[in-house]
Amino acid sequence: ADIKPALVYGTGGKFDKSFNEAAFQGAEKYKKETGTDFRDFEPTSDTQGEQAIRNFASRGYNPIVAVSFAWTSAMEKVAAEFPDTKFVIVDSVVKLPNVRSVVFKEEEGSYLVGILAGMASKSGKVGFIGGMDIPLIRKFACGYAQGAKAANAKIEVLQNMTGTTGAAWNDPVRGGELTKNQIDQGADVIYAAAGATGLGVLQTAADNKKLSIGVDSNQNHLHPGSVLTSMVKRVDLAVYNAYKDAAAGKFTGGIQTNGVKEDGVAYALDDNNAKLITPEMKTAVEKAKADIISGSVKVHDYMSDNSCPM
Amino acid sequence: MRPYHVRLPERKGQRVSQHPAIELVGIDKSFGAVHANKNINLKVEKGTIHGIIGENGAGKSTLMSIIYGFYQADRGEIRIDGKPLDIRDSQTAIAAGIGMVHQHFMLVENFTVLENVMLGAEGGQLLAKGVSGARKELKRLETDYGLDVDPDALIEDLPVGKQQRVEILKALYRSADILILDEPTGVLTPAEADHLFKVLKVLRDQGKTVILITHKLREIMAITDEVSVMRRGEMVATRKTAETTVEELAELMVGRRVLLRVEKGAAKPGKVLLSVKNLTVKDARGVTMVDNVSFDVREGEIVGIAGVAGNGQSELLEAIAGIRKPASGEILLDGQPIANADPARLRALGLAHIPEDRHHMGLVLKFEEYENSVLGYHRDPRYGRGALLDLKAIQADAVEKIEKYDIRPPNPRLKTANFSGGNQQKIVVAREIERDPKALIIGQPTRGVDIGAIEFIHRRIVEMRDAGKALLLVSVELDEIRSLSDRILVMFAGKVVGEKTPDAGEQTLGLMMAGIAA
Amino acid sequence: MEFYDIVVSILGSTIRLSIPLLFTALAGLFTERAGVFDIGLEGKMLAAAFASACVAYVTGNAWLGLLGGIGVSILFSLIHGFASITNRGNQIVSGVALNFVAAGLTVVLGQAWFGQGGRTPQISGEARFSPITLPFVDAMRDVPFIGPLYVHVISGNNILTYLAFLAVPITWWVLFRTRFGLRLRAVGENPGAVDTAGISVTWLRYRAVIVAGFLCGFSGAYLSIAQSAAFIKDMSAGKGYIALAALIFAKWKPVPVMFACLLFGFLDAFANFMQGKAVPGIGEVPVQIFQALPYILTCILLAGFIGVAHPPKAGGVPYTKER
Amino acid sequence: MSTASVPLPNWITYGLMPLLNLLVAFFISGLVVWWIGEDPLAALKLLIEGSLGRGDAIGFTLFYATSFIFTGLSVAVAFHAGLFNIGSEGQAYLGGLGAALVALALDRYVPWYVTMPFAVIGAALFGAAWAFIPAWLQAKRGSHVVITTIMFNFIGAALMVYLLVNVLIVPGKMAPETRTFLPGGQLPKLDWLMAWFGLKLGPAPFNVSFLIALVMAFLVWVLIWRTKLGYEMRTLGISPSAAIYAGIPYGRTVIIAMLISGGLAGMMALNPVMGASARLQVEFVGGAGFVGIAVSLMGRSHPLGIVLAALLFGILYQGGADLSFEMPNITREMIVVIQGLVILFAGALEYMFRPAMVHLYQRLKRA
Ligand SMILES: Nc1ncnc2c1ncn2[C@@H]1O[C@H](COP(=O)(O)OP(=O)(O)OP(=O)(O)O)[C@@H](O)[C@H]1O
Ligand SMILES: Nc1ncnc2c1ncn2[C@@H]1O[C@H](COP(=O)(O)OP(=O)(O)OP(=O)(O)O)[C@@H](O)[C@H]1O
Ligand SMILES: [Mg+2]
Ligand SMILES: [Mg+2]
Repeated sequence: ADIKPALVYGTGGKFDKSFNEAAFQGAEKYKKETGTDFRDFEPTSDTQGEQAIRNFASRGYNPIVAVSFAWTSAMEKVAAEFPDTKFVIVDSVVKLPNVRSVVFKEEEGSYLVGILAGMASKSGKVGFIGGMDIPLIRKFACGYAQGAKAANAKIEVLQNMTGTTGAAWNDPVRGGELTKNQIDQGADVIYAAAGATGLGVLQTAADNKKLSIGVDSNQNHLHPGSVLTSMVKRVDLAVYNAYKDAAAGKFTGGIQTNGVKEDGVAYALDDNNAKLITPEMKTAVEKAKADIISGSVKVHDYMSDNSCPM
Repeated sequence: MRPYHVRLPERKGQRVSQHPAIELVGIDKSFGAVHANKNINLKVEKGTIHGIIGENGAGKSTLMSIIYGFYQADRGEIRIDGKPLDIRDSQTAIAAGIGMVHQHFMLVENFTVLENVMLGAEGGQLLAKGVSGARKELKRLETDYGLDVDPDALIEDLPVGKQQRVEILKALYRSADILILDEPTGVLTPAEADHLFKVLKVLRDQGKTVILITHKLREIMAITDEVSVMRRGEMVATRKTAETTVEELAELMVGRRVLLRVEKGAAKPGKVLLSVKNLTVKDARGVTMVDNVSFDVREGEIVGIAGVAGNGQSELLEAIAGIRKPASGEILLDGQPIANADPARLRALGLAHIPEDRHHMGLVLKFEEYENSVLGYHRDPRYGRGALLDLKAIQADAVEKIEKYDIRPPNPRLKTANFSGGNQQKIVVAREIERDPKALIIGQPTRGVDIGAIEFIHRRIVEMRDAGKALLLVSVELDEIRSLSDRILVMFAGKVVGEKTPDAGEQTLGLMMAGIAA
Repeated sequence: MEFYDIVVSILGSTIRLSIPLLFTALAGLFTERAGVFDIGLEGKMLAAAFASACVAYVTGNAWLGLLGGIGVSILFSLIHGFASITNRGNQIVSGVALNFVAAGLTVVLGQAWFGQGGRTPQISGEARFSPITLPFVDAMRDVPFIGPLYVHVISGNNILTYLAFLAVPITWWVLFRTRFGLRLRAVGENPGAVDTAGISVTWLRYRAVIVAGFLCGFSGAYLSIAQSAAFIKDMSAGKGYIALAALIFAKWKPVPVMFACLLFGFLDAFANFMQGKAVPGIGEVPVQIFQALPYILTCILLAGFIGVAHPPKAGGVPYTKER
Repeated sequence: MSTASVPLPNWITYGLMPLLNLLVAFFISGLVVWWIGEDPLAALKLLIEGSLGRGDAIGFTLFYATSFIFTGLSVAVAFHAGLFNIGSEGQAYLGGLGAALVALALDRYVPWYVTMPFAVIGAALFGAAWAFIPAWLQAKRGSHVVITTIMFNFIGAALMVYLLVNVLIVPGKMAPETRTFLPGGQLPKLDWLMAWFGLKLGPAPFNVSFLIALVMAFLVWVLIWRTKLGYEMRTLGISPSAAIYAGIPYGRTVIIAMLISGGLAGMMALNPVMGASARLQVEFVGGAGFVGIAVSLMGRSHPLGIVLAALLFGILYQGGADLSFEMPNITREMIVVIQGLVILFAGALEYMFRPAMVHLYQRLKRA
């Protein structure tokens, strides 16, 4: 069946080279494959998100994907107003029959890149820079720390959050400054889970000839030779699958959890970072991956009890 | 620009060329609706001191500022040394050898004397180059004219007399050939004024031309070679000083022969109503403006305070009116101490105040007339209940006053700015008198007001006296003081230097005002 | 980490964070000393950041980027001048208006041109001012005490940083040792004195706002093509106001302005450092306290509790001769 | 001859000149639209349709306008007393705290109409409190209220973020915001009012606070032109020296004017916090405080003018959102540009056309 897909981004903006861009890529992929065009919108403030979702719904768009937890309450409202429209929310849970909630096991992907960081670090110190200080980002941090410790029990993990409001996703200057701080403190691999702020992290790491780790999209190409790897979160698949399922009449509501097993989170390996990943590192990370899938390694989810054992 | 100093040859009284130093032809200037200069023609001969006199608001400052390029005339021509010169800005005027000491000084207060003198004539992009030259030049001017000031003193630390010296030095430093002084003696002590006149004479004898604006006929007679008279924007006459008299000039200035004598009977003073004891008032800089002044005003009398502007009268009035906090001393109204009361409370106690400056204080020019008719009394229960104003009552009240005082146009809804000066003054006078206060303090009641209105206002003031009120009158117009007051106090340098009756001669009072005799 | 290393790290961060403040506050120094209040510093900085990033991206040359930033910033200054000098409008209103125009226009144009949500593309290489390593860094590295300071604080900054510190003595020299400076200070105190000295008040004030535009161009370029590598919407993030606060804090004097900017930069750096760390005995100090501190300090100063700050006397008042 | 002191009739000063200024602002905005390669007329059409074309569009327009009436009145009241309050933004932010605390405390126990008066008071009180320190500093220490209110915007933002992130947040929730108010803490929508005009409000959050805004506009009119306090404020605003002469206490009048201004700004929070999202969120003011400056300048500080200007800005905000939705090339920030241009032309350049007007008017009068 023909569908009229729509996409609402988070406030970081479509081309954040990260989370939102991944969503865009998913929609683009669907468009390329099927020729079905989509409409998208970049809200720049919280009130706009709700209006955008509603605008799409009232204009007959279906399905409507909203990425970012920021639209949770907006989605709760609008999805109830339009029970016949199919909605997808990413990174959050909305319990309505016409809403599919896609969440990721970020702790697992972060664990994998944590292992790589732990092995790549010469100083025994690795860093983490988060965007807005929310449980979701602490979840990234916690998984990362577990992975780094698994690779090197004596490793020290430095952690900083950029801020406490939405502006924290969009503050590369502060991101860069925090990175420099961590480098000064001895960190030589820094993982950014901070949306567009991460661009500043990666930039500063490259400027200082240190390693960094990207997030959400594959960011290895941004500074080849400096980005160790990226924790890829398949937001693109969430978007792509939503459209495909809807077109095929197979759209289902409910919660979808994507972990390493579902290929929802992964570490990125491509030409840009092939030289940085030694065979031993590759072996170790692949083993960890297998262990997670098999269940022999269980990565603690920060959000399960709002605490991190590290 | 000319080099910053060219020493002129000594040319005692000799004429270099036959052209006048300045010639004005048909100068006309309006500020919005105010026609400040009307078709002015004037010749100022070289090497002379030329006086210009006229009442407040006659347009003297405006005319001088046009010559100096500060304002631009709407029409007319300026000729310097016989040649027409288009003076678009002060730079042109300075280049043409014109210097001006403004009525309100144009000095940068937190600069040193040297910096002020150099400003605009620095002698190069970098200051360092000019500074030593400027120092030397200042030194020379100091010895030549006896105009000594410390070049490194900050302006704000100097007394006004010295500040004026800086202004004169500024002009001389730019080697002005024509020096305009706008009311220079208003702020000077007699000794300082005498010194200034000596300097001016030296300048004239060197061949420079001086234009001197003043209110004081004594000064005109003492120093000028020629004198021109302005009245209401027009140049009414020019005379050789030697061929005129004070009486003639006075008549030309005000446009009538003798000042109106106010019809009034003898005063019947009652008990003391307003009493000032050992009052001292300081200004914002801490300079003592009123110095230990004491006097009483009784019911049924008008006490006039005479004095040269700036001798503390304004501050005295403001202190009594509650606008300025006295530094020490007592003020009693009907026996009650009021030295620390605010204006609102003073009004409630029955003290009304006609301020010196109606535009600045007495009126809110953007208000409609009726709104100004209650300024200061707006909290009176007659004009509203509770928090609300009763606009109907206020307007009715305003209409009543308009009729009684013949305020024109008789429209309470007209913006106050659109009334003429005289009518604006009537609005203030009506408001303050009609409240039927116990005591009334009055500053410059008729400044810039036409003769008809002056008469009217004077009559009201005398009526108040006859109704048994206590009135304190401050005016720089000695004639006004003499014709209205029952007793005259003379203020000089912040002190009351003596008390006279109105019969005291102008001479006597003038000397007292100059601080010479008591 | 050694205590001294922490100090060095924070100092390095302080320098980087205070540079945009320093350029901007010096810009404000020029206009406000000339009697033109400038709330619009924020907008000029933002507009310059955008223009610098655009030009640098297109030409691939950081210096051209800087030039572009300066040009746009001066244009904004001229509008401010036109409104507040020529038309004698309210200077504060004009500044506020320009802040809005800059905040909006940068995003509108950025989105229209690059389609990246108001961001410019990332710039790299020659299009960016990169850190410069000063000579003898390697030799100095092991010198105790001075070494780390030289390596991490003094060396390793980009050229604009050094220019900012150079701008301080130059500003001082211009204001207090040149004819232009004398006149500029005079016109902020008493424009009448300047006018009657035969100097055009209008032109003088225009020159002051142009200099301010020039300096804001540097701060904008620093933000987008030195400190980071792209323009991001609202990237000035209130720095213009902090610079204004620093200017007041420094009582409109060049060298104190530098120290005030360093202080405010330090507060920011220290807040970054303290983030997530607990102070013994107190616990974790909320970063918001550090964020608010410059503003609180400025209010305390304005209240006259630590020495009264007298703005230039004629500041904020349009010069009119005819009422 | 200088034209500054030539009087012009009110219809020119208050009608024609603002209109002219507005037109120029719009014209330049049109040029910007054209510059980025879109059709300005098509954009204008979308803007008007998007703001006035449907019931819910009108609802959103009025929703935005409600906020702007409050902040516009806030700026205007201070302005009449000669104070430029740039702090409405921060005062509104704090006002949100006041409203939210009331709603959180009462929503379980009482219906909305009982909560509302307390919320109005709470919002006004907190807004006024945030204006108090700058007011006091101006009144007693002579610190310029423009600078201090800017500073207080930032201090207020830091304080609110701290409170939301550390104190008011629902544990475990991502976004720093309070819990959702129960209906007892929400202001109902004005569907019935829209229904009078045969319009369907739909999801637009147009709510009771609009009526509160209109009441406040009326009260401000009474305050400024019908009360003794208003008379004193205007005197002080036009001529501080005349105010001293008239015995109007400077400090008291400044502080009261700023408290009223801050209170009005604080009340703005009722609209988004209790009328729309039913919770207190970070940055919920979203620049409405600054829009108030434009609204007040545009409306010549008169409540009627402010209501009209607020409607205009409501149209811009809603229409602009719709426009950016339809023409993704024109982002929402376009309205920020227009807003800036309106402030520039209606505020800083308000007299640009005056000399020309005076000449034209004088020629007209002569003819
Ligand atoms: N800048 C101005 N703008 C508008 N009106 C002005 C201006 N300067 C002077 N006037 C008006 O022009 C008229 C002449 O003023 P001017 O200052 O020339 O008088 P004056 O003779 O010097 O008076 P005084 O003796 O009081 O100094 C007055 O009505 C005054 O109000
Ligand atoms: N400050 C002002 N602002 C606006 N208009 C003014 C102002 N001063 C005067 N006018 C206008 O100029 C006209 C002339 O004013 P001016 O004070 O010169 O009158 P006048 O001829 O001296 O009258 P009077 O004899 O009553 O003093 C007034 O009627 C008024 O409309
Ligand atoms: Mg004069
Ligand atoms: Mg008159």
